[in-house]
Amino acid sequence: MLGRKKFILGLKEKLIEKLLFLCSFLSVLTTFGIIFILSAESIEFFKEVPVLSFLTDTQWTPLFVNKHFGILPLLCGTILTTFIAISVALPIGLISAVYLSEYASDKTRNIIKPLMEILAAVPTVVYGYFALLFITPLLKKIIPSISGFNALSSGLVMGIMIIPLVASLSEDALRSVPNGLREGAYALGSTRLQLSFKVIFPAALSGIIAALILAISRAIGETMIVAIAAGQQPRLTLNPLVPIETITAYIVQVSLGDTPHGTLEYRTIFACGMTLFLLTLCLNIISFKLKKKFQEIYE
Amino acid sequence: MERHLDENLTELKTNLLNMGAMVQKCISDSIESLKTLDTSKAKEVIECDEKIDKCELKIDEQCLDLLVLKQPVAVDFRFVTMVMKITNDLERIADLAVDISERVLELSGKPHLKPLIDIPKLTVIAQKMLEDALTSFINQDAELAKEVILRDTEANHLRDLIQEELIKDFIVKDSNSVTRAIPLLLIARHLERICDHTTNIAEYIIYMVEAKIVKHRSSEL
Amino acid sequence: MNRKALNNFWDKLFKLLGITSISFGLLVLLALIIDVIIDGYPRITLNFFKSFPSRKPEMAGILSAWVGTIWIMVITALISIPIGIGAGIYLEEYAPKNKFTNFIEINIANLAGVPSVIYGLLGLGFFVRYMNLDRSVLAGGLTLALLVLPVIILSTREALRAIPSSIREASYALGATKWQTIRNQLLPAAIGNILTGIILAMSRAMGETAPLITVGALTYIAFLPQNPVIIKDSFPFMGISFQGLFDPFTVLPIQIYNWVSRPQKGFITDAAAGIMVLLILTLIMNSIAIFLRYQNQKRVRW
Amino acid sequence: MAKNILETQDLKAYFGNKQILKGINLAFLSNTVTAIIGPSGCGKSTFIRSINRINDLIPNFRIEGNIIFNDQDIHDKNVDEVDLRRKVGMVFQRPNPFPKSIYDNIAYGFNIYGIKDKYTIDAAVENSLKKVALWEEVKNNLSQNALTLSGGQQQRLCFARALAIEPEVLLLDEPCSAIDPISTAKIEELIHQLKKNYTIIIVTHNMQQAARVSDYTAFFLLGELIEFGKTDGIFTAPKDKRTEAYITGRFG
Repeated sequence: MLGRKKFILGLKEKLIEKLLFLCSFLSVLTTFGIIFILSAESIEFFKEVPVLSFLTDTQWTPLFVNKHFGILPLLCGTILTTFIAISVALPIGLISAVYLSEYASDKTRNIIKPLMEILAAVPTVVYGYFALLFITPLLKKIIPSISGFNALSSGLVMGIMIIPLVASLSEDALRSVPNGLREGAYALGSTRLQLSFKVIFPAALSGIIAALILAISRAIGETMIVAIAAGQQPRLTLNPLVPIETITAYIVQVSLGDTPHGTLEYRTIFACGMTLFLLTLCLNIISFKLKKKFQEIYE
Repeated sequence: MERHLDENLTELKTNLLNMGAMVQKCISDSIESLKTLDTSKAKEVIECDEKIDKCELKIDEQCLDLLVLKQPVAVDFRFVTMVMKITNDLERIADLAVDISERVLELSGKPHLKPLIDIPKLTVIAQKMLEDALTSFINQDAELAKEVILRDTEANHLRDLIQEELIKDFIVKDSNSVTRAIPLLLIARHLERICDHTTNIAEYIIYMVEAKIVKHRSSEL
Repeated sequence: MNRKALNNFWDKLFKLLGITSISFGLLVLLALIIDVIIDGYPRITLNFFKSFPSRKPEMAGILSAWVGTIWIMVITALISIPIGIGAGIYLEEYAPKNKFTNFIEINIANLAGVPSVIYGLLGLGFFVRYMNLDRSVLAGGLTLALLVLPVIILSTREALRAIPSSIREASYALGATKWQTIRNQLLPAAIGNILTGIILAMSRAMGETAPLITVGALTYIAFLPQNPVIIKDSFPFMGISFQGLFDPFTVLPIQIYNWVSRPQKGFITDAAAGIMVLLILTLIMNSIAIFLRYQNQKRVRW
Repeated sequence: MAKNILETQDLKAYFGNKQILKGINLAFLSNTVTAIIGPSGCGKSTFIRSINRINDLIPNFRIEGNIIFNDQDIHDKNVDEVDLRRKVGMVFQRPNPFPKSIYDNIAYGFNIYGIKDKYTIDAAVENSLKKVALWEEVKNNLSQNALTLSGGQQQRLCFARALAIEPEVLLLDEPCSAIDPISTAKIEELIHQLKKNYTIIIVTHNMQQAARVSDYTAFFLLGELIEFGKTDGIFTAPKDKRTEAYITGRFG
């Protein structure tokens, strides 16, 4: 009787373990699903469009009569907005992080961090609205030549959106620097500012770089702000004042239209998706490795 | 590793050896006074006893403090507890030296019954035993301590000889000699008791060093 | 100036810079909220919630959008919460330390960083096309479930990791099995933090736009998915229908996006009003999460 | 008649490639208290944590040799480690009550075994709390969260929790190292009481404690059993120089 009960108990344990394993295995399936779907459609795409022209053609006009399939203009748009976003988010995020970790009292930190989180939680479509209808008109007052859709305002807003990401990840890195280092530096007579920038900051550098890379990856993948406020004109330019189009915005543009399944236009979004996926994957892996390495140092 | 306890133990050891030296001096002084029938020396011995009593109290107090405060274990524990017992026996030895001196005072003013031969011999044995016991304490030398114990039979034998001689040759033959023979008889007894206490000390030292209880089992040595 | 005063000066200056930096983002948030309220406040009426979208801005409402959002959220939650917690438990408590586990871990960290629009493509390729779910609520919910899964897994793991191993040892030492330990000790102790993670994940799912556009949510929809609860005339008077799962849908952020991209001024007002609703919901969910986390931190420490 | 309830035979333990225990042979008499002493890292914790197989939870942990409990090898295929842990209770270094009520902490052992009878559980809660002299202090607040108790009370609760399921052997892994002297005294008293019904193995850093509570003492050094014997013998006249050096504080 007892043996039977034990047998059932053991069986239940094994069953639960298997079930839980399947749950975590689903994440692997998701990744394979993404890779499989993206490559299946991309392979079809590259059967018609040579990889070389995809990478070197300077025009992206798949929806026009005269079709060109050069990813460069989209990539250029993506890089441009990302660059603007990072130029905003990096300094502000880093200074905030140093302030929060080295200067702010616990009380201030407890108030500011949740507010930062809310900043990060605002849906991106709201930021898109804000970029198009608040920032762009504002910019127009300063730079009259700016067009209604432009890389600048969407980049700026995107930067604001990723400030919390940069700030909180960098703060984590700064705070995981052991206290002994702080005490040591103080004992040698450093001021707090010297301590922050000459001791803590370098010690946390790889953690901060990991945060930065993750922020870049986030900016590259950001969709709705650029889809709303940056325009839909693929253009190989570094001028932030004219309409451009990013990879993500293009995917949204095509998805909204009635592009029939199986056409070349339909497949372009998967080729774009593949480009985007590989780009962010590389950045994420680098960031993950850097963070792991950083954590190993201080554990 | 250096321990604070070691300082305490060294101090204890020094105090005990000082006490031992004082006891040794008492014995030799009392015997010296017997040989010369010098009453002032005998009085000195009696006065010295007070100092030795105080010394005993001081060492005992030190040991109790160490036991309660440092809670020594193993070799340290054996050392402290045995020092307590050794002081007890040393004090008894000093008392016996005083007893000898008191006998000398009783004998003073009268010439010796006969030239002293065996009593000095017994004295030498007793003094040597105590000296060796103290040496074995200093060096934590159990072998030397065992020799001390073995020598006790010799002392017993010698005391029996002295007793026999005094009774047969003087007390029985000449009742006038009794007042001079009895103190000598007692002195031999005292000396033999000194040897017994020294034997005890040697036994404590063996336990201290080897953690072996040899008391009341000297046949096993 | 002497050295001390100079140091003090720089210290103060940096402090000012820090406060300015932090306030900058928060001021922008404030500006955003005020801007939206000014633009959208006039449209916040009961009719706005009761009406379908319309060609005329002043007639348009968010009925189909908020109903769609609820559908999507319920499906996403039902799928992602049990699986996410399960995966988190497996990785933290069961997984052997080997290469494969390591691979799963890197994989999840990466999935958390994959742009949401990519999940949309996955949904489009797999759920919509391969599984033939078409542009349905179910396809959208499944897609978002995959999207928030890494967030829930990571917060579950963190919550479990925060429990000292002494609790596990105590339970095992009393003869509990692994699952008994997890169910009776670890999950109750971790549930507060897990819940915080879940609410944040759901808040994110609510605001997601791009993957649902890619999956094919419609931007103009004038009907609701079929109600799952059907009132009947005869006993048991109620029935449950899953037909609604396969109906087309829209959600709040997509409705907002649609209005933002219209040229007419009236739709901007609609968009702002929609944003107000979305923002309030987001704020409520985040506040609950922050409050919960605060409560958990306040609880007695082990 | 006293018998060996527990015995280890050439017990070797490894964490990965590092050998922690190098062949321990020890036998424990029933209804005795055995103290295990030794410097940090000597393997004493590993040793007692091997006895209820709680070390099995640690990855890379490996054991060689036998542990015989009630005439059966605990690594035998027929032995269920969950079952073993019910018979070999354990109290840990830091008090680790579950973040639940006092009552639930003690009832847990019954819940996981499927015993639901409230009368049985109530009786066991009261009984075990009385055994650890905690009953009077908490009887009116049984639904109070255990984490609100003081450290010493928490540890006694952990004792009660372990006792409630009536183990045969009780393993104590430095049970007093994180609590105050008064509570320590109470726990030492408790250990003395418990000896009547249980076999107790206690790991301790506190040699006075080992001397006070135990009947037998084992001295471990670098994964080896250096000396084992009656406690009074070990503390007055240890046979091995290393034991003496350790207990007199001359070590290192």
